[in-house]
Amino acid sequence: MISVEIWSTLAIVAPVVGALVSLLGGRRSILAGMTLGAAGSLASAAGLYLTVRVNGVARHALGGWGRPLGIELYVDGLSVVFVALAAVVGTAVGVYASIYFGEAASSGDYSTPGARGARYFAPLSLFLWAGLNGVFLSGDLFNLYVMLEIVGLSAAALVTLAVTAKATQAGMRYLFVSLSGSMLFLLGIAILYLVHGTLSLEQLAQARPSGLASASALALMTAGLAAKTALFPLHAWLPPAHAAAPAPASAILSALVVKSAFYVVVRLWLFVFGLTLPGADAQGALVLMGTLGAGAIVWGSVMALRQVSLKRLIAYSTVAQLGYLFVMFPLLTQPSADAGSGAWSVDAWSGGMYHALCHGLAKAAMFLAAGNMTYAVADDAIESISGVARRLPMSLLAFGLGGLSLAGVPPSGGFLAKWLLLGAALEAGRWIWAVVIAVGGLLTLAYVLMVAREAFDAPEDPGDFRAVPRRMEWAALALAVVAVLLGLRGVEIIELLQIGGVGPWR
Amino acid sequence: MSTLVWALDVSVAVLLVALVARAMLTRDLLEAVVLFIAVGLTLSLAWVRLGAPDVALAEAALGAGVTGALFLNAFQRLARTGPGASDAGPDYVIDRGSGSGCGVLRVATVGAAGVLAVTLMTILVGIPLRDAMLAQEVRTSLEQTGVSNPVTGVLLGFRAYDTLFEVCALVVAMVAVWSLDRGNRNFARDPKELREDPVLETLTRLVAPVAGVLAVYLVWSGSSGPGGAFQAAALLAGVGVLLTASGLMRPITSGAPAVRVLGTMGLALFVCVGVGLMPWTGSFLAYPEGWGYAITLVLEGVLTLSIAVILLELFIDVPAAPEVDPRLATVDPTGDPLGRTLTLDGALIRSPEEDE
Amino acid sequence: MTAVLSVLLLTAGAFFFFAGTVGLLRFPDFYCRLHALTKADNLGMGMLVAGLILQPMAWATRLQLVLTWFLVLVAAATVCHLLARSALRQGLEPWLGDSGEGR
Amino acid sequence: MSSEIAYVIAGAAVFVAGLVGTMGRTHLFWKILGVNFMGSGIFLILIAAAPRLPGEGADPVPQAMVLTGIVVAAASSALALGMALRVVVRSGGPFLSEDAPGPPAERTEPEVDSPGPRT
Repeated sequence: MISVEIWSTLAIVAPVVGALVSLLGGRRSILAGMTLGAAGSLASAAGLYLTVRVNGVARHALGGWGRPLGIELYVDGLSVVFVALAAVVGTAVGVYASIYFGEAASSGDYSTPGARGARYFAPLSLFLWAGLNGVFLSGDLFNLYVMLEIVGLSAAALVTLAVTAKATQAGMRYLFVSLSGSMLFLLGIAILYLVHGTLSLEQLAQARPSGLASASALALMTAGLAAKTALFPLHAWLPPAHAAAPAPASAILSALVVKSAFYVVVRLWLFVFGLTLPGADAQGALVLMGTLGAGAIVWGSVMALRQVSLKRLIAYSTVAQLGYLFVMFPLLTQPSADAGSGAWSVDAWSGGMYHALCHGLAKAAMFLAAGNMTYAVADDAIESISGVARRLPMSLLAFGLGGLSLAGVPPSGGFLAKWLLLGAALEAGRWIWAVVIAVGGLLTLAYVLMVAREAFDAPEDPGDFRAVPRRMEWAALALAVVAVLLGLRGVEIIELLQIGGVGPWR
Repeated sequence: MSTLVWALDVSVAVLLVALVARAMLTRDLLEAVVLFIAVGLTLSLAWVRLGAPDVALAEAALGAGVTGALFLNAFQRLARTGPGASDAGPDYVIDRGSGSGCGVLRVATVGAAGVLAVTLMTILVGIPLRDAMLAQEVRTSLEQTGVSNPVTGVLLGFRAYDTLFEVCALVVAMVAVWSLDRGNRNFARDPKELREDPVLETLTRLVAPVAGVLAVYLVWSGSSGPGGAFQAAALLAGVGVLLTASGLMRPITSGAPAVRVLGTMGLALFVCVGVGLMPWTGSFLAYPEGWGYAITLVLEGVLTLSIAVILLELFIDVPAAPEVDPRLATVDPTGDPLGRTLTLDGALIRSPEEDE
Repeated sequence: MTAVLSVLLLTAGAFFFFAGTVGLLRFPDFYCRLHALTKADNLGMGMLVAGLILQPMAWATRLQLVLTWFLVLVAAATVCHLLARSALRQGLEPWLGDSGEGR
Repeated sequence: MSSEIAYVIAGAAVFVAGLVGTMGRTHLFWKILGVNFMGSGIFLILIAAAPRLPGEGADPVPQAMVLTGIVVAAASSALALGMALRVVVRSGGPFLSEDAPGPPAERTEPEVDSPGPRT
């Protein structure tokens, strides 16, 4: 019987080894490295899923030391969901990138500005992947910091792979946000260590941190992570960075990287600090997060509607959709008759996390599809994509399916997520959150249709299309289809999300 | 006596704050960079006073030394880049920006910073003193790691996983810098001119062997006393910088297979050891009973070499930004992966970079 | 006896460091300041090391102290030379008494 | 007031100074310096404030954390400096476009060719 030790090690090690292999140089080693990383991640996601389904929460004491002395990997349903998301998105993007950069790689001339992407996309994205899996599996505060740094460094480098001045500026800004966010996070870690004398998440959770010092540590960490995850109003860095990056990099950034910081927020708020537990009395903080999330939904959607550039529109859509993840927080506790303590809302929890999952898949699909369209027409303006409906039906389908899933059109995965959130809001009689959720969905539909309408227009000058390789279209479509299909097979994932140490199961 | 020591500590602390404040407020970049190095050295004094000699070594060698050298090198590149660099003197190295006409804003910023600082201090000073539980645990279990320096024990034993990814972060930074475009890599001066510098050359010939021995000693003694792979690597990288600057060694190139192999070797070996022993130990990065010391020593040796190469590589490649690359003006604004000039309808379309 | 000598040397070393620092702050031009910094401080350093060696300690530690002094000496001399030459090449005129120009 | 508290207070001040520098200065190099100082402040706090065993040096766990932090900071500074120099080369100044000082200067992009028709 292969144990959790093997699978969790595989999730961390496979991308690192893949990155090292891909650094050897040459197209074959890049392909081999990507394959290794993707295969390892997919296998480990499946293995961890089975382990957690059968045995529940699993731990891997690295080096055999165990907490508090050593570092532990901690695997519950939530970790598995995110590792699986990273595996699926990473694999699809890897396939896409091998074609996208493929021409440059096969020409063997790495000296052209853009061809650097051909050589360095694979190692950087694989290191990023390792960092992401490390974040999702980590059970140790300081280890989270190290992993987030790896994610931040490689993500910023991915943005600057598009060598334009715009991209360099955006990457630089992103690096600063990432580094200063990390510093705030690290200060929070320092304070928590000084107060509680341990770095293990589980031990901290048992200590039930409270009091001024711990609260300020949480505030500092949340501020740093909010900057990293581009929570409104700290989102200004995201649209330029995600719009200027090469298309496969944009997909990874929007789908996975911002989620990693969000994941840490969830771990801290719900798991370590247990802010939704009876008696935590943190409704104010939860509502504040929800309010920022609501602001993100409205502001991001309105800004998306006003964009003239396709990739910027999608980037603003990311800002908006991240808002839903934070709107989840106030809905997690249902107000009950006896004031102070609230009951845990399974619907809100499942809905929020399900949304993270679906958004990851759908947004990656949309960015890849947008990459195909801009590649075909050699322009990023929305008005220039007219006619892609005829030329690139598969890409447009991928974009549309992804967009509809985000908008929450049944039977997509996004629909299920929004339905659960809406249900939680209505059940608790908090109609204002319900309105925000519904309005956000309508706005999403509006900007997706705006792009689709342009795509169906007849092109002014037919014949100006570059041929888009088939596999690039298939990669986008595959992700979009998975995003929709998630709406049909929600039960397993929602059950999986209940396994673990968050909320009342602690 | 204890009052004197106390006065020393307080003056070091005050000096630190003064240096940092000055570095953040000055408009002269060279001054700020030199102050950064001074802060690093003062910090290592503070580390010694706080009973953390390992950190002091690392701070002096890495924080002040290598990072400082990196800043200086980048500064020099910047100074030679500005529009006025050739005739009217330095341009980008004096920050004239952001000041004029917003005095109210500046006062508000300083006030807010003061409030923030005082709040932070109050919170930190208010933390009640607890038992040193984890330090106690480290002391109890240190024997099992095979080393007797508790810091090395934590770094390569208990928390080896963090150290693995710390090395990984260095490799990521190196690869990321590779992925930036590079132009002229002769960072300092003309190689011909370099050879005519007998003083620097003599210094290098004198210091390099001593530093090499010292690096080996640091790795060796790291298991029982202060020292270890990172400090030794910073020292070796310093030797590399000297060798390169004095013209005794050609700048290493990122394309060279040797650099790639050496730079990634440490990480690769770390992963291999971690995974390779799993069949016997059952968990990642666990070492079999009694093998801790040997494995740690070998690992530290290879890591030292690897990290030294990475640091030297960063030192040389970071400032190697090319002069404006004319090809950049022809890059497709939509992020064409090839960065080539586009051909649509047989017509060349060259889109100069636009700003928003 | 050695204790007294040690203290005397240490005091003298501290004095030279102090003098070097005063020179750094008060001397009129770059070259003079460089001179104060490297020459006076090197002498001070030597005296400090000599004074410390006379204190009771292991021979290995004494050796380390001498080695440190030697390295600092060589490095300071080289750096002084490099800085002065670089300044001269950039056209920085030395100060030549009160009537001289070039400050 | 013991020595450790002096260092803790200095650490807090250094952190805030670095934060203000990172946020307030527009020049990229000062921003990078600021991030480094933020880190140094945290390291001081961590080692100075952690309780220690009688008769021993600082708590080894924070020492190891700080060592890791110093290395990570060096790596991030290297990447940040490299990127900053590319920003200088590509967009004419060590500033991010929104906070470039003064009125936007005339851009002197080398025009390789006259801009072609855009679709």
